[in-house]
Amino acid sequence: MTRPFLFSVWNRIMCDDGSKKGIFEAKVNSNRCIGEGFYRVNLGFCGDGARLFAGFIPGQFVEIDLSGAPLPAMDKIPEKLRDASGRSIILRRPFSLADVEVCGDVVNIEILYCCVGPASLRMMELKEGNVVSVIGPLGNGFDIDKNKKVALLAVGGMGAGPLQHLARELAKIPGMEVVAFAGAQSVDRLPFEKPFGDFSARPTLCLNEFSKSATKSIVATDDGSAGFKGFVTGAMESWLDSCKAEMKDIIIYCCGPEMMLATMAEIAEKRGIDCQVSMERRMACGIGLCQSCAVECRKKGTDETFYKMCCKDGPVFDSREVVYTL
Amino acid sequence: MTRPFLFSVWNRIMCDDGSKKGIFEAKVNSNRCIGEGFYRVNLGFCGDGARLFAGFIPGQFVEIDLSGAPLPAMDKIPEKLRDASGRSIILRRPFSLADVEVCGDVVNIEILYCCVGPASLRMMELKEGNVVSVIGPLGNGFDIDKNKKVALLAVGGMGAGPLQHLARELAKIPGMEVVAFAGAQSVDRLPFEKPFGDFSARPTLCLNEFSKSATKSIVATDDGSAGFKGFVTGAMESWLDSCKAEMKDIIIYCCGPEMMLATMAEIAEKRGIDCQVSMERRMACGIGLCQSCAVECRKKGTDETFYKMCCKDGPVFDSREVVYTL
Amino acid sequence: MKNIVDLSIDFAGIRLSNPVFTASGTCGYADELGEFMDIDKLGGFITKSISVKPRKGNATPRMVETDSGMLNAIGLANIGLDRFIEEKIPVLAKMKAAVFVNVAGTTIDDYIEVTEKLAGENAIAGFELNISCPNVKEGGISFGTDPVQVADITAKVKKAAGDKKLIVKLTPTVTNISETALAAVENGADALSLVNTFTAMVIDIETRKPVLANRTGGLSGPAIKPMAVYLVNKVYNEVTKNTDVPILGLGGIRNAGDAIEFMIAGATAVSVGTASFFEPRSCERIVKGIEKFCQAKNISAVRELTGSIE
Amino acid sequence: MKNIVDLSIDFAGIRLSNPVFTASGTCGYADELGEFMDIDKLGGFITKSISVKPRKGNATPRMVETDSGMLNAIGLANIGLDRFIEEKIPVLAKMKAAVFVNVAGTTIDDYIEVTEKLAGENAIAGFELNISCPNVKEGGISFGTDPVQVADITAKVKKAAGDKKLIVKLTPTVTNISETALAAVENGADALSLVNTFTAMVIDIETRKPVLANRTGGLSGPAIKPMAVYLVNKVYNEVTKNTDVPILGLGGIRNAGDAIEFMIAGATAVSVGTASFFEPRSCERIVKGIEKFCQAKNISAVRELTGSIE
Ligand SMILES: Cc1cc2nc3c(=O)[nH]c(=O)nc-3n(C[C@H](O)[C@H](O)[C@H](O)COP(=O)(O)OP(=O)(O)OC[C@H]3O[C@@H](n4cnc5c(N)ncnc54)[C@H](O)[C@@H]3O)c2cc1C
Ligand SMILES: Cc1cc2nc3c(=O)[nH]c(=O)nc-3n(C[C@H](O)[C@H](O)[C@H](O)COP(=O)(O)OP(=O)(O)OC[C@H]3O[C@@H](n4cnc5c(N)ncnc54)[C@H](O)[C@@H]3O)c2cc1C
Ligand SMILES: Cc1cc2nc3c(=O)[nH]c(=O)nc-3n(C[C@H](O)[C@H](O)[C@H](O)COP(=O)(O)O)c2cc1C
Ligand SMILES: Cc1cc2nc3c(=O)[nH]c(=O)nc-3n(C[C@H](O)[C@H](O)[C@H](O)COP(=O)(O)O)c2cc1C
Ligand code: FES
Ligand code: FES
Repeated sequence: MTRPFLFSVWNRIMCDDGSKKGIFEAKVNSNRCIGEGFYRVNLGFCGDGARLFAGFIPGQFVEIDLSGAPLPAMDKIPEKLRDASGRSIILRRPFSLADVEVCGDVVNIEILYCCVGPASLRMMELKEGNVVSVIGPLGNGFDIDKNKKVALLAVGGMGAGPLQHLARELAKIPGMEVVAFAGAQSVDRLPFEKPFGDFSARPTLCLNEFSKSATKSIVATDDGSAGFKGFVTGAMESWLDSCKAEMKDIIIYCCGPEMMLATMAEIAEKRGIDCQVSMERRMACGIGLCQSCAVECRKKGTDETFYKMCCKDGPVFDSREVVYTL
Repeated sequence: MTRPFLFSVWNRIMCDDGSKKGIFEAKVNSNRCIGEGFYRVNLGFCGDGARLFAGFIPGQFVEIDLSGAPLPAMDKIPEKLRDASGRSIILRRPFSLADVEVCGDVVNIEILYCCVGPASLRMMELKEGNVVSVIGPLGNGFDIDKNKKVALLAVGGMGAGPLQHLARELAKIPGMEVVAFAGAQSVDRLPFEKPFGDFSARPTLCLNEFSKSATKSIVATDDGSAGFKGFVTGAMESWLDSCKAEMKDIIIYCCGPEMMLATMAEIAEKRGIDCQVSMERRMACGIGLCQSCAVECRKKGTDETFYKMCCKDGPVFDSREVVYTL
Repeated sequence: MKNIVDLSIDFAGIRLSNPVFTASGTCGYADELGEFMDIDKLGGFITKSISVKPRKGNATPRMVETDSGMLNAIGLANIGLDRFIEEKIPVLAKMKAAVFVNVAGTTIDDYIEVTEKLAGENAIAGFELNISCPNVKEGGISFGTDPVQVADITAKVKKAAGDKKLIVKLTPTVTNISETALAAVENGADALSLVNTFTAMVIDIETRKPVLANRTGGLSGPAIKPMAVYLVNKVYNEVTKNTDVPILGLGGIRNAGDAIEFMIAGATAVSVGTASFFEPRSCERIVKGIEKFCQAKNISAVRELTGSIE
Repeated sequence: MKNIVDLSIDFAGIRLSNPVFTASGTCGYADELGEFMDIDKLGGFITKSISVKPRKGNATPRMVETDSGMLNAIGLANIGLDRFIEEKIPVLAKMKAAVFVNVAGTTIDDYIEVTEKLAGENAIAGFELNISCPNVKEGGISFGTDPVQVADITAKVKKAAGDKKLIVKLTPTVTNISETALAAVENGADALSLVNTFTAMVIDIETRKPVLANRTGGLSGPAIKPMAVYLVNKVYNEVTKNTDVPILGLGGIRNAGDAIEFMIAGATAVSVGTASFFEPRSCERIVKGIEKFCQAKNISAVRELTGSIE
């Protein structure tokens, strides 16, 4: 993959000391609940942090220290997370960005997150004015190929964040058709702000977050409570079946559960479509020190495999190189 | 020591299930800084908690769970506490009460505290409306002897809290003269609200917290920056030298560093004055389970010693029975 | 409608209403804990260590907190055998939970004496042999690290215990815990209790002195849990799996999830120590939490969890 | 005016600018860490374990967080000796810190081969012998628990190391660490590094499977600090005190206070592992913090701290 250095907004601006990432203090601008268990937090950077984050590429991520944040009161913690919530955390946590906004000297980033354990529960309690330590920008991010004509986004779970960010950047490319496929078990598990657009028409331009960047979005729910009944992968296949573009002009970007990525990779392979997947791994450091975040990859043209590091070599990989862990 | 059950305000009111202590959720009413590193937090109880805390005896204490509270931002933490502040805490912390106020169905308690480590630093960040888990009332508390005519309070450091509480109760006894001796290294280390009263006159009724309950207070500072130059023990000795009351009519109540308690115990012994000391120990539980909080005591009339538990048998002891650890 | 879960277990031939025990030395003789929870909700109760003569315990400070844990060096402070029989046995007799007396000593004869004197008490179901206390100069852990000594003391105390059950409590600070576990099992242990605390030290950098008067102490609490789970699983796989000797798992348990983790690793029952200090209702809550978990997962009997690791 | 503190130490005959090392396997080969701090501020640098052949390491997940700690089962993933010499030695040669190559293998010959091949490199000051990794099936910890094997491997690798220094890294999971420490010292170890991680396990109660693909992993981080301090102090008192063999203390160090605690316990220098993951500037900050502490306490040379426990 080649890095699209031509895109001015993505140009990596360096710190005074020349480094491309750093540890910064960010101020919490807002933190709000957008649905049961889903939140969006907005963090502001100034100085070197602002300069580096202005060049943030969709798909890159940050590592946030939440060890000093308060635990929510027990009655705010979902019962099944209560036991785990008491664990004392020391490690930072990786989060992708859903948005980056440059406002003069200040750069604000937005994270879409879901409460699943001790760190993300603590994140819920961040209040306007709190300060958190953030390491970033980290990882490679999605590789945008301007020569493609159609970009399909396969969104599962918290993949909604980075793919919203990506959609906005793709929309800037003249002539690029962008369609987002967002899946969840049921309509109330969709990590988007309510009210949604009109679900009844399908396919329909219905998720506000995507329609803002003029991106069509198609919803798939396992139970059929909204949009296409079935998986996101099914929704995309049926879209592809009736699509007129040549396969070589299409690119698929995926972010979601590994199972979805694996299926998406198969579909892409079968149809000869380029596909990039954003992988998740448990990360102790996020910066290449610990080798925790191994992603098994194929050595081209052989059966041999080796490990790449999700935090440094990823989190975005060519869908063909990954050996998925299911 | 006999428990002054006659005093109606101290009557232990029992929980519905008959127990005399319990675990309660308390709401933070306020939490404010009263001097560098000194704070007063006010907590409100209702229901069973209110009923039990209404009967709180001066010198008793509570165990507060601060493990879920946030760590202050690094720049708010004094440099020499920064390393220790990162420690993940699991145990509750013991705190005495500086005040108990019954307001209808609600009982508010006030704690005077000082930031010395990870738990007390977290306490600093409690905000109005936060909820904390509190176990109490714990320990025996001071034993008030109505037959005495003069009560002298020797206040060192955070001993200011419980002795303020005690002073208010003593002031209710007709004919009881109460004098508080408060010591610190220098005037800015006195854990009282500024502005103080008039320091120039000595001895003088100068600390607002004590004057509220019509208690004379005498300040001693090691460096002479206010009041008597020297230790609290010296201030009290010179007061005793010019005092006209009979020694058997005097009682001394002490709360402060163990060194001060030991000197006070000697003074009391020498002059034949009754003296009660409130001891501090590292406590893992505060409720008699762990045996962490051993206080070495003399077996009456022998050289033998044994351990009493500070949390259950104390924290208030007869000054003669304790073998001080210096 | 919620399905009914059978929480009872068979523990070395004794039927317990549920698999949750208090850990020795962390719940006194039950009176204090009783102020906070219904102690009849316990499956088992293990007393503070009892020795022949009363022990004052170590000098103060005896405790210091560490990251997600604590060190203690109580030093087996206890009221001694005679007062125990006189004052505590009558109280323990009223408990519904199976009561095990934790026995400590400095010589094998000490252990035998305590065990023999108590073997006839109806109030107790059995003994827990403490050969793993790191906080006393003689006895304690020194018996527990050498398989030959473990074998010897287990056999002798088992004889003294008559028809009462004998749990042997092992120390984790050995090269291969399966060797000491096997020595105990082959010499009559009816159950194994693992683990006791890990030897550790905290130094005050201002005074350059160890914080504990005893210099070293035993580390307990959530910090040690992953090591304890590993050791339980190791002993289960290598020693007890094909026997009827149950493991009482402990070390850092503070909620139902932790307890279930120990059971999946191979424990038949679990003990709660340090967690009772900061949440005196822990044991009761853990029993409830285990029940809820089993309901949610359609597990009809809690004993199915034991050793169910994949 | 602040007094000047001599932060330099003599470490097995090598003069280091300060007593702070990175811990093996937690700072790669220095390039990544260099993005966050000035690596020339380090006293010593220890590489990830190097084996003769490249190693892929274990399957994923390789890491799981625990209370105040983490388990890893990386499995000595490394680029192998040849690529190390070709790609990394030139980079390491530019470092001001003394560089030690951590050596791992499955047979004694493996260890010897790596050591011999690197013994002539000017870029390196010496070796750290990893006979304490709990995350590989063969080799690793199996060499480190038996004093006889420790003696044998130490003597042989020492010979292979020529005039380079040899640090032997010990495992904490033994009954008596002084025995393995003594075996190393008597057979030519120039320094001891303690401790490596503690074997541990986390089970996912939903799937009933161990979280780590390798099933078990090594526990590191603040949770283990009090145990590591104890072991350093024990080996210092029982083995190294009256020798000129320094101890490199590690296990849960995350700030200057922790580092000083290890030095007071008996360490001449300290290593920082897990802390660099959540605060990549830890090493640099610790060096500064130690200096400030010495200034405040009027300690003119940091080496005075070593073994100053009362
Ligand atoms: C590159 C990257 C980008 C991410 N971006 C986002 C984002 O934008 N929004 C968001 O909500 N989350 C994101 N995540 C996931 C997020 O990091 C985890 O939800 C978070 O670490 C959970 O921490 P916790 O303490 O709350 O829960 P934990 O107790 O750490 O974990 C809760 C559950 O999630 C699982 N889990 C945790 N971390 C991972 C992981 N990395 N991979 C697979 N399973 C895991 C655990 O097995 C456990 O069952 C991202 C992860 C990565 C690696
Ligand atoms: C019965 C009782 C009543 C108390 N009342 C008050 C009060 O009203 N206001 C108040 O500010 N503090 C009070 N304390 C002290 C308070 O409990 C400690 O300051 C608190 O536990 C410190 O916790 P930390 O995590 O902030 O610091 P830690 O890191 O736990 O301790 C910081 C320093 O204080 C020392 N220390 C901590 N606890 C104790 C102890 N119990 N005895 C002796 N030294 C100790 C430690 O050695 C360490 O050097 C009381 C203690 C007891 C036992
Ligand atoms: C304060 C304290 C006192 C203890 N006393 C004893 C004891 O008397 N006998 C014994 O066998 N174990 C004793 N232990 C060890 C515990 O029973 C238990 O094995 C250990 O604490 C690990 O469990 P935990 O992490 O749940 O506390 C004690 C532990 C603590 C913390
Ligand atoms: C992710 C990770 C990888 C490690 N890899 C190695 C290694 O390759 N060789 C080795 O000797 N020790 C290795 N260790 C052990 C550390 O060097 C150190 O001994 C241990 O983590 C304790 O220190 P800490 O608590 O500061 O991390 C590793 C530790 C971690 C956490
Ligand atoms: S998370 Fe540490 S190397 Fe990727
Ligand atoms: S603090 Fe536990 S017995 Fe007193």
